[in-house]
Amino acid sequence: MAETVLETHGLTMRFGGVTASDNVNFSLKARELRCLIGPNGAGKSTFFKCVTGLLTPTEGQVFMRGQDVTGWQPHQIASLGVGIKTQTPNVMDALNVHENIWLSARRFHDSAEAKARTDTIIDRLALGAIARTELGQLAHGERQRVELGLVAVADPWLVLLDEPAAGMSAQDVDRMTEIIHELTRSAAVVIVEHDMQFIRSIAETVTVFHQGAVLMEDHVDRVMSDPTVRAVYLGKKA
Amino acid sequence: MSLNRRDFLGRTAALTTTAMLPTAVFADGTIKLGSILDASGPFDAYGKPMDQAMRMAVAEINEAGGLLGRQVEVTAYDTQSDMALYSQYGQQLTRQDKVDVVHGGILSASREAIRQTMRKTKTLYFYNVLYEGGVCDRNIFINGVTPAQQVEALVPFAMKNSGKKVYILAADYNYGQITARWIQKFVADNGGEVVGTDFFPLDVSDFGSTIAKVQTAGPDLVIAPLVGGAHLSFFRQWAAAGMKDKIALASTTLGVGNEHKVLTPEEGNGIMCAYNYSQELDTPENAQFKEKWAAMFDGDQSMHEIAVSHYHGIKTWAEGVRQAGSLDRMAIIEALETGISIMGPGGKVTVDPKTHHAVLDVHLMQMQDQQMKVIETLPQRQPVDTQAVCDLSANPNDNTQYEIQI
Amino acid sequence: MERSLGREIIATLIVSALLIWLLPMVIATYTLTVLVIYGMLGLSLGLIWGFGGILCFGQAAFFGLGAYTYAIAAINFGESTVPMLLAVLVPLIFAAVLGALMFYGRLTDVYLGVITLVVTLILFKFVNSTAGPQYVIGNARLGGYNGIPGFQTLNVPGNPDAYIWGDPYFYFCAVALVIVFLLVTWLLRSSFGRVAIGIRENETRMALMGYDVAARKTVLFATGAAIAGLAGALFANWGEIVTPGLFSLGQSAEIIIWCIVGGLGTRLGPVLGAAGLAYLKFVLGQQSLIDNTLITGLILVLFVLFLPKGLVPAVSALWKASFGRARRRPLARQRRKARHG
Amino acid sequence: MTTRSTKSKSNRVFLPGGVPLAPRHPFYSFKQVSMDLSFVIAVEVLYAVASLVLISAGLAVVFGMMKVINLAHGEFMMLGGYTTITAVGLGVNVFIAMLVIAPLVVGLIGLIVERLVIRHLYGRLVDTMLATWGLSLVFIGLATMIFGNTTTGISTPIPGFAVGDYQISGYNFFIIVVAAVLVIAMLAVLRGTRAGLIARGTMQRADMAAALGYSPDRIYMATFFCGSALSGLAGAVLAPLVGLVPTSGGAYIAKAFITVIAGGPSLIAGLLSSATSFGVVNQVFTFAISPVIGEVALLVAAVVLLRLMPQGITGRFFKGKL
Repeated sequence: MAETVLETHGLTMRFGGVTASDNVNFSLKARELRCLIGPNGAGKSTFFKCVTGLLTPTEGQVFMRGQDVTGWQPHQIASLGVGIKTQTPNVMDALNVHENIWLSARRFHDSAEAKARTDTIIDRLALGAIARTELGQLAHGERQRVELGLVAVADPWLVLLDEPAAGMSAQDVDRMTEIIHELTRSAAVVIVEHDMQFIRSIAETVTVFHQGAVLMEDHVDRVMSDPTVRAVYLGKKA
Repeated sequence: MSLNRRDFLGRTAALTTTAMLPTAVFADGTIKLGSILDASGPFDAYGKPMDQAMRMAVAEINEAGGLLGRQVEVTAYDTQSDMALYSQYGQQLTRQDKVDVVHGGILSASREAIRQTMRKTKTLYFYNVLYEGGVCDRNIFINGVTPAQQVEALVPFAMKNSGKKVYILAADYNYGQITARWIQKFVADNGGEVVGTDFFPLDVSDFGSTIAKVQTAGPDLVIAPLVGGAHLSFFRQWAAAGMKDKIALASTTLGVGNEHKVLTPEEGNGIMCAYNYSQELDTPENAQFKEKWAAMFDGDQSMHEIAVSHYHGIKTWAEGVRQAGSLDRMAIIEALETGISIMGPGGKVTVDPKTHHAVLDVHLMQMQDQQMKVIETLPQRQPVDTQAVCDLSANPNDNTQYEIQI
Repeated sequence: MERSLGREIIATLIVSALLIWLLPMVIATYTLTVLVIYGMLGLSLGLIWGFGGILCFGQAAFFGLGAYTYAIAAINFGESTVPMLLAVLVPLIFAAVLGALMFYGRLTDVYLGVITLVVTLILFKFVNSTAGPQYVIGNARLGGYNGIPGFQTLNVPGNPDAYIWGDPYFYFCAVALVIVFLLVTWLLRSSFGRVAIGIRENETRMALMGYDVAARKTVLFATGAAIAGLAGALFANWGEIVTPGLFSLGQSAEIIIWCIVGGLGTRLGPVLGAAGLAYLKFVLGQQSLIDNTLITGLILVLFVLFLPKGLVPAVSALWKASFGRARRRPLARQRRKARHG
Repeated sequence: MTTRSTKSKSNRVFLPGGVPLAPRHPFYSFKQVSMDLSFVIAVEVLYAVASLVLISAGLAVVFGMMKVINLAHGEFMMLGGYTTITAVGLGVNVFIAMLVIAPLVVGLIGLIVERLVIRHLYGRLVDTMLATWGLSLVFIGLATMIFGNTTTGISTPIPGFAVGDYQISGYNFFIIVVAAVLVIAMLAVLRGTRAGLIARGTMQRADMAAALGYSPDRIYMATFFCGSALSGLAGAVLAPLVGLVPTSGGAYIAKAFITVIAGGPSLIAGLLSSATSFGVVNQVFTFAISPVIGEVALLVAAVVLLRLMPQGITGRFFKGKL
C-alpha cells in the first residue's frame, strides 16, 4: 500500500579491480525502518555512499520516490527531503547548537520560521541547556544528538543514518532510539549499524550485506538465528 | 613568550618614531634635493651606486660652498624596487617635504609613476638613466643615452667586427621593444639584415632553446639588449654552449650595472657595447672621479654608467641653479635651456634645449678581462630620436612620451 | 550575533567618522589613502578566507584585474564612472568563472591554492609580455612591464574635467571602505553569510543538508574578487599608473600576511592588518638599517607560531578577560567551559 | 610533431625564399638541419624534464612524507647556489662544492628550521605553508644583507660541444645525469633500505610507523634534512646556469609547487610523470612560439590537469607505485 521511497536496481560500485557493491537491488517503503548489517568490508558503507550521492555508482540506478537520482550530488538528494547522517559526527564545530540546527532549518524555510523550528527541535531533543554552546566543546553523545537534530529539523521523508550509535553510552543509545522512533512517524529510516543490541532494540526488517551483495533480508529475529549469517558475520565477531 | 612579543612590538614602535624624524627636522635656508631610488630589491645593483653618486655630487657641491650660498640637503627615499612606493614617496617629496628638485627613478615605469606628480606640483625633475627615449615634458631633464645615440654608434661598429647578419635578443618591455626597432633600422641602414628578433620577459633565465634557435638562423652577430639578473644567464649559457667564438655578441645594456665584473673573462671577453661611461675611460676627469669615489666609500669601485649619469644630472642641475641665480623653477629651466654644458667623468654633457635630453659623448667599448676597454670615442652625439618628435621650444606645454616611428 | 545590526552600523559609522577626521592630523592623506585601499584589499581576502574558508593565493589577480580594467576603460572612455563599474564587474565575472571551474571540480585547500597561484602567474606573465605595439585594447596600449600610465583619473560623474584627487580622494576612498565594510557586515549577518560560515566549518555537512556548496562558494569568491577589483581601481587612481607588479605573487603574499596578522574570521582584522603592515613597510623604506623583507617574513613566522589567530581576536580576548567580568554572557560561557572541562 | 612545427616556423621566419642558411656552411642541406636540430631539441626537452625533477625533488620528498608544503624551498635552492659560489670562491673544487658542500649546508639549515619552526606546526597544512612562506622572506632578507643584491654567479665547469652544425651546452648533459642518478638513488633507498621501508610506511600511514616504535619526530627530522639537502643540491647544480640574486628562489617555487601537486601522492612516479608532461609541453611551445608561451603553456597545462585529475596524475594512474 505504502509508496516505495527508496529503490536501487543492480547497484554496482567497483574501485579498480575490487567490487565493493555488487548488483544490489534494494527497496524501502514509506515510514519503514530498515537496518543494514554485515561484517567490515561487506559493502554497507559503499552502498550508503552511492545512495547519498557521495559516490557515483559504476552501474545500476537509484530511485527516490520514483525519481531517478543516479549520479546526483549529495546536496541535490538532500534537497528532495532526504536527511543524511554520516559515520563520524559531521557538524560545524565552531558554531553553537542553535546555529547548527538553524542552518539546516534555513535550507527549507525563511529565517524566522527556521528559528521557530530550531527552538522546537531543541526542546524536543532536550538540548536547551547547551543551545548556545559550540559543538567543539560538546561530548560525543551530545554531538551525535545534535546531528540527529539537524536531520530532524528539515522534516525529511527519508532518513539515512550511518552508525548513529557508535561510541555512545547506554543512556545516549536509549535516547537515540527514542528519537529514531519518533522520526519513523513521518519518515522511512535506513540505519547502517554494527551494534547488534541496538539493532535488536530498534529494527524489524534487516538486510544483511556480504562481499558487496545482499546475503539475505528478513525479520531481525530470523536473521539473527540464520546459520549463514552467523557464519559470515556473528561468527567472525566472536 | 608574551614578553618577547611585547619587546618586539616595542622595538618596531621605536623604529617607527625614529624613522619619522629625519623628514620632519629641517634646517632653514638649505636647498632641498629629493632623491627617489631603488636602493634595495632586485634593482639595487643600479640604485645603490646611483645613491652613492648622488651623495658624492652633493658633497662636492657643498664643499665648494653650496649653491647661491646655501647648502644642499638631501631627502632620500628607498623605493625597494616597488613601483607603488614611487607614487607614494613621490607625493611625499613634493607635498610634505616640498623639495626644490627631485633626482631619481630608474626603470621607465618608475619615471612614469612620478613624472605627472612632479609636473602637477611644479617640482623640477631630473631622470638620469639610459632609456628608450621619447619623453617630451618641459618639467623633466634627462641625460641618459637614448637608443639613437647608442645604437647608431654601436651597430656599425659591431657589424664591422663581425658580419651583416644580425639576430636581436631583447628584453620584453618598453625599452627592449623600442631599442630592438632602432637596431633593426640601423642594421638596415648599414646594409645588413636582421634574421630574427626574440623578446624575453625580465624573469626568463633559461636560454637553451633560444641558443639553438639562434644557431638555426646562423647570424654573424647577436645584439642583446637584455636587462637584469635573470637575463645575465644568457651570456653564461651562450659561453657554456661554446658559442662565444662562433658568433659575435654586442649589447646595449650589459655593463650598465657592472655585469662585466660578474661574468668571467671567458664569458665576457669580446662583447661589444657603447655607453657614455666606462671605468676604463682615460681622462683626467674620470681619474679624479674614481679617486674621490674610492676615498668617500672606503675603496668601493661600483661606479657605473647610470651612476655617472646620475652624477652628471646633479651637476647639470647645480650649474643651472648657478646660472639662474635663483631657485625658481622656471628660472632654472630657462637657464638650462640656454644649452648649459658640464664636464664629467663621462665627458662633456650638454643640455639639448629642444628636447631637454642630453648631447653627450658615446664611447665604443669591448669587454676585456672584466673591464670595458674603450676602443673609440664619438664626441657630442645628438639625441636624434627624441629630436625627431619633440620640440619643447615650439610646444612648451607638451606632456607625452612619444613612441618614435621608425 | 548578540548585538543588533542597527547598533553595529551606528558604532561603525561613529568610529570611522572619528578616524577619518583624526587620522589626517597624524599621517599625510596620500599615505592614508593607500592604507585605506590596502585595507579594502585585505577585507576582500578576509571575507572569502576568514568566513568562507577559501584560501586564495591569487587575490592580487583580482586587484590587478580591477586596476587594469579601470586604466584601459578610462583611456577609452575619457571619464571615470563606467570604468569604475567595469573594474568591479570584470574581476567579479572572471572570479565567477574561475570559481565555478574550481568548486564544481571539488578542488579544496592545496589544490585550490595551486590553481589560484597558477592563474595569477599566467596573468602576470601575460601582462608582463605585452610591451609590443600589437597589444592594444581600443586606444590603450597594455605596455608590458612598464604598465599603463596617463589614464583619466577619478572625476565627478558626468563631468570629466572635475577631478577628485588629493584630500577629497582620501575622503572618497575612506567612505568607500566604510560602505564596503558595512555591506560585508550585512552580508555576513544575512542567511547567505551564515551559510557561508557553515560551509567553512563543514562542507560535507552543508551539502548533506541540501545546500549547493559549489554555487555558494562561487558566489562568495566572486564577491571577494569584486571588492578586490574595486580596491584595484582605487589604487590605479591613486598611483596614476598600473604595472604588472599588481599581479605578482609578492602582492598576493602580502594580502595573506595582512589577514594572518590582523586576524582571520574577523572583519576588522584584515583591514587593520593591511593598513598597519603597509604603513610599517612605508616607514621602513625610510631607513636602511634592517632589510624590509626580513622584517615582513619574521612577522609572518612569529604570528603563525605564537599568535595564529591574529591581533584582533587576541586583543578582543584580552579585553574580554580583563574588562568583561561585568557582562553576563562571557561569564556564563566560561562557567560552561569549566564544566565541560 | 615538435620538429615539424619548429621546422616550418624556422622555415617561415628565418629562411625567406629558401636561402641557404649560413654562408659558412655551403653544403648545408635541409635534411641535415632537421636531424641535428631534432637532436638538439630532444636534448633540450630532456634537460627541461631533468631540471623540473631537480627543482621539485626536495619539495616532493617533504610533501610526500610529511604532508608539509615547504614554500621556502626556492630559498633553500638559492642558499644552495650561494653556498656553492662562496665555496668556489674559497678555492673548493666546483663539483665538490655543488655535490657535497651545498647539500650538507642547506640540509643543516633545513634541520634548524625544522626544529625551530616546522615541528610546532605538524598537521596544520596551511599554517606550515604560511610559516615557510615567512621563512622564505626571512632568507631573502638575510641573503640580501649578507651577499648584497647584486647578481653573482659562477661559470659552467663543463665546455660545450658540437652536434653536427650546432653547439650545445655540455652542462645540460650534466644536469640530465644528475637528475637521473638522483631518481635512481631515491628508488634504491626507498626500495632497498631499512630507512626506505620506514619512509614508505610513514608515507602510507604516519601513525603506523609510530606504532612500530619509530619516533615520528626523528623520521620527520631526517626527512626534512634530506628534503632540504635535495633543494640545496638542485640550487647548487643550477647555479652556474643562472645569475644568482637573493630573490632567485621565487622563480623555482611556483614550478616546483605545481609539479609536486600535479604529480599526486606517489613520490617518484608522480615526480617523473608530471615533470615529463610539463617539461615536454614547455619545450614544445618554447621552440614553436616563444619562451613566454612555453611558460604559459606549462601553467595552463597545470590548470587543465588539476581540473581533470584533482588528486594529481598518480591519484588516477600508477596507483600504489612509489
